[in-house]
Amino acid sequence: MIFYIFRRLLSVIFTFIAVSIIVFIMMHSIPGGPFDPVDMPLSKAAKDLIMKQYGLDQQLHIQYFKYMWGVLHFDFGIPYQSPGETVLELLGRAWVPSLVLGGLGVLIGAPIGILLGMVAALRRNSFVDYFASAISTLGLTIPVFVFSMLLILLFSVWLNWLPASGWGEPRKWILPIIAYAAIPMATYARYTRSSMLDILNKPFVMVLRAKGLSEKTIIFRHVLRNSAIPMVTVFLPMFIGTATGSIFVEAMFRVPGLGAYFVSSIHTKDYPLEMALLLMITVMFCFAYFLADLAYAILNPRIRLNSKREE
Amino acid sequence: MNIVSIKNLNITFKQHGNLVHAVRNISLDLSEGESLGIVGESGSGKSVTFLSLLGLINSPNVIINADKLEIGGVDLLINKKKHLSKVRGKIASMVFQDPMTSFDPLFSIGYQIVETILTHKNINKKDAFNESVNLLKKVEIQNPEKVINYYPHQLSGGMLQRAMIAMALSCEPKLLIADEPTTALDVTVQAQILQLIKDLQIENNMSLIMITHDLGVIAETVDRVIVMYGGQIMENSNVYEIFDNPNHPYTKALIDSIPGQKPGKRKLKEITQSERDSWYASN
Amino acid sequence: MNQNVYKIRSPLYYAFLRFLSNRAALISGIILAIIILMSILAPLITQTGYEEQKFLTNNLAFPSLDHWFGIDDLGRDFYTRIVYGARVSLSIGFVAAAFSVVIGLPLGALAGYYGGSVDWFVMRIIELFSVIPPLMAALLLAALVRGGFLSIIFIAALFGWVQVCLLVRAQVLSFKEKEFIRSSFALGASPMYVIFKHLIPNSISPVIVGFVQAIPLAMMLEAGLSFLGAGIQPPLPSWGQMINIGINFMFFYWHLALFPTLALAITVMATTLFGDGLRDALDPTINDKN
Amino acid sequence: MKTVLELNKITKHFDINKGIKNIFSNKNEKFIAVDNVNLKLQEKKVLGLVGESGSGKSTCGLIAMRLLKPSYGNIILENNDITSLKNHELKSYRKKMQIIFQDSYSSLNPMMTLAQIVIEPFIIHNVHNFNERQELAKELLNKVGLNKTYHNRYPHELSGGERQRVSIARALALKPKILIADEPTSALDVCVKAQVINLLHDLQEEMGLSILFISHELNVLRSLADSISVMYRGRIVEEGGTEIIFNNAKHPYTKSLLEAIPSLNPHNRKRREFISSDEIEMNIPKFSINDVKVNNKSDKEQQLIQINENHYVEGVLS
Repeated sequence: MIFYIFRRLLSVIFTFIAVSIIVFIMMHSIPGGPFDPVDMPLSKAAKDLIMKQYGLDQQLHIQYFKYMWGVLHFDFGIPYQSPGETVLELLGRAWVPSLVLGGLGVLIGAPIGILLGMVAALRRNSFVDYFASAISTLGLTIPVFVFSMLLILLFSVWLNWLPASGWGEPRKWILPIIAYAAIPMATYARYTRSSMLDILNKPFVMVLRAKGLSEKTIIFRHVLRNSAIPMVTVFLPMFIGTATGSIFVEAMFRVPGLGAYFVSSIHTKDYPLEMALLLMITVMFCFAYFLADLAYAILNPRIRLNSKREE
Repeated sequence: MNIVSIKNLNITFKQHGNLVHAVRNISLDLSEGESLGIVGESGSGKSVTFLSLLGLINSPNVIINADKLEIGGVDLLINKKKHLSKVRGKIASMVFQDPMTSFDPLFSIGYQIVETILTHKNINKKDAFNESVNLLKKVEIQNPEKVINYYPHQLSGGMLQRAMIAMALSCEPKLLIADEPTTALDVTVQAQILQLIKDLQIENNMSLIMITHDLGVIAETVDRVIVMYGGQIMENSNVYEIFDNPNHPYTKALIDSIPGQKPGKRKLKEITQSERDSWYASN
Repeated sequence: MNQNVYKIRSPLYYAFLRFLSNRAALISGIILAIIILMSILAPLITQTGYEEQKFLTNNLAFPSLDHWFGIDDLGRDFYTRIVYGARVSLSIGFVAAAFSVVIGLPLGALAGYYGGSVDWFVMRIIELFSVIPPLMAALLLAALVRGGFLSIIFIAALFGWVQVCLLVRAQVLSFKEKEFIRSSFALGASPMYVIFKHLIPNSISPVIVGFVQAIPLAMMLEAGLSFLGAGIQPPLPSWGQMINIGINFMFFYWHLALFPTLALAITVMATTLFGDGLRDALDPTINDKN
Repeated sequence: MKTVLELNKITKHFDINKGIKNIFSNKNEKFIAVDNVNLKLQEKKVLGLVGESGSGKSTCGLIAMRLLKPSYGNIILENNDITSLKNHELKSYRKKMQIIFQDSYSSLNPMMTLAQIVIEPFIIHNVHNFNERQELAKELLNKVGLNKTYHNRYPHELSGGERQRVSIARALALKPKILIADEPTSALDVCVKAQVINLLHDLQEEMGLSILFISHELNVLRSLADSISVMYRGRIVEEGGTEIIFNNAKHPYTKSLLEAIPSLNPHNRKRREFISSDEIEMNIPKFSINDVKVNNKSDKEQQLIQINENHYVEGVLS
């Protein structure tokens, strides 16, 4: 067991370093620097002073090692756009809206999706089945910013029930949360439906019926338990993906979350913020997949109790 | 009193457009304590007949109609759901072909047997657990206390099949239906399982329906034999009749085509397509 | 088997029959065909080029009889721009999907066939791609290559090949164990013979499915990047770009936001449903519906 | 009697953990599938190789066909050792030896017509021109009882028995001397099984084939095999003429196999005594030197003791 965990941790570190190198090189090779005359009319001398102060005049690899050294000590540097705080403080502040809206989106979307998927699997070819399939297809095919646009047009522009944008009092949260909830709901609806159908066609379900178990017991005690395993392993990566904010939803609804900061950090070439954002999310994805595999191994007795067949 | 009586059972499947008649007006009766063998090639409808008896065919496009369909006195034609729950697992229970896929992989063997007992008898969990340990003993599984907590993937095919038999007998059913119980097992294990089923049948004075394609299994375990082909019954007589002087040509052909009966390398009897067409159309 | 003339039916013929029976896929296939036709015949079915600002006088006019989708903020006929937008979106989708297959197919086949270190290496790359947040990385890349038609295709292909590679690898892995591969080795066939005569012909379905499923992904990525201003640069019309402009006029001139949104949604949905239909038809083992 | 194919001291280990992604234990156990097996296939004879699942019989078949590398031991095909030949060197030998499998569906490429499948051997060894190949394909399909309407049909349109005939036709295309049949009839229905057995019977006589017939059904081997080797947990425990094995088997495992065959006569039903695997290992037959053929090689290696003209048993020589 430890051997496996150790191997996975090694691959997480390897990925972290690989991503950091790739991103660092890409970032710095984007033409133009953070303090170009185009953005800020600065005299040559003043610009050199700032570059020196942020260490941007040094050679690329030295900058990289200095940066990584800082990362080891949890010092992600100072964001250029708001020098008053450290990158970590900014991220802490910026993550709240993404976490709240994205998080709630998943926590609302996923259960509805599971419910829809279950009913669709049990009431095959009924109205609910077609409705669930339609919802899941729509959710997965329409890009999120298109969906947000339609939400705004419908609820803000024409029906005028909800404010179109902004972050603040909860009334403004409703539309973004619906936008966030679309993909988790659609994914889980389709996922639950196909995994339940798969289990329902398995031979052991017929044996359960032959034993005289009621249909209800079979569904809730056996079928759900079996189809839960794949669903659990999908949840964490999806949660991370949504709770770190989506660039589109935050752009459409003017939410000052991680996505918004990322877009602005690219335009202003705010290297420390950009690096920190990308690395943080990448590491979180790594751990998400790792914990998902672990959960799968623990939940599935075939792997947990991996012993030879008893003669 | 007949434990099973079926009259003119017809089963048809709707497969994209055309109708497939899997079972064509089958009638049979089985008295208490009697063991009946159903033999036939794959596709002869032998399994479908009894799966439909216990309502285990749940595909939407199947049509089942019969004049009479009764198990242990329970009429399964009228309000099937309620009556079926009385029959399944209590009056009649089933043992299936592939033990490896007949258990829920996420629950231990013990749990799945206790679950069956608790469905039909309202006794507390502790007694149900002890009962299931005894059941495992009854089906000759060594150190049942340990095996009861094993998961299906930890047991061999033979052991799992014994556990399935134990599970089927957990509520003292009057009828045991075994659908090709030993086909997926090795020859030596098959002989042990067949002997076990035979002993348990006599011990509990249970009626047995043994569905198989292997005439050897028939010769070893049952008293009466029904030969099925193309969804119809070709012959229905006691086991000695079938082997000593089979009267339907299909039964004769089945017996003659079994290899290894006489010493020395020899060719076996083959069935021609024209013979098959004539039997299919016959009754 | 009756002796009369027996119609020879290849497995693909039955796949076609299964596809026809899937109504949703059929309808979306037709819609997709219409959109493709529309974008090819764009010059014929539109009055002006997508750049001509001939209607500055009644700028931002609402949809009317002669201007079905109205006029946009720069006095151009909006219907023309939407039609040309289809051309951009579809061409990026198809070309990027083609590149995804060009990259994904060999890698998938090699990883599946040779296994061992080749497979390990390919899977580590795929792991790397699945861990980096796709859109953020795409944005970074787009900024690097200053947007534009070819660079978007490059980025879309970069993220599209993973799907095709996994599909082909899974198919090759499952077929490699099949006995007909062993038989041809037993006959003395060389690995190359086995790959080209047996493995690739049997991998048609994952390749087609991978290709068709890569198209909507590429379209969505293009629209997303253009929406954020890092994709297709004006004056070349792109639905994502139009949606971005549409937001600003959303409250008063709804047509600027509605039409590109609907266009993108319908095209992407039609392609996805068509892809799903193909997948179910080509691989009947996945019994999803009935 | 000429030996056309010989497996000499063949051994095969599989290590358990490399296969499945083993999370919970990293100790590396070795599983011995085949343990020091010697087999001799005589010319124009059928050698039956019987054993239960997991006895390693199919592994022997794959090793003999050089589809699986043995961990130890060598394969001698018509007196030349082909154990470590490279692929191109091996190619000419491939023509002499062919294999058919149990799962008839997965032994035919679903995307190819039956004619293309049967012609494939000619393409690989590029013999005959296009017309000859079509003609030969028709002839081969006819020989296995599939008339010309089957010529360009696809595998998914055929029944199990028909598909097995096609793989036999393909195997015989290059007129091999040796055919390895890995349980070809196990998955077939009784009547279809009889047809395939008869087909193999005729082809064996007509083409002078030597067949290594691997099966877990002793009764199938009784109607087809000249001699039978019994495999148990990776090793050969008994070998001899078919009727000798059937009538006076000596090894406890062979006896338990024979005992387990259901008799086709309800009159002689009897209760059987079953012995466990440890009991089999415990009472391996013991023989004293004098009442056994003298030419037993005394080297410890030789596992099987010859107890009479065509009968070898695993045993202890005291």
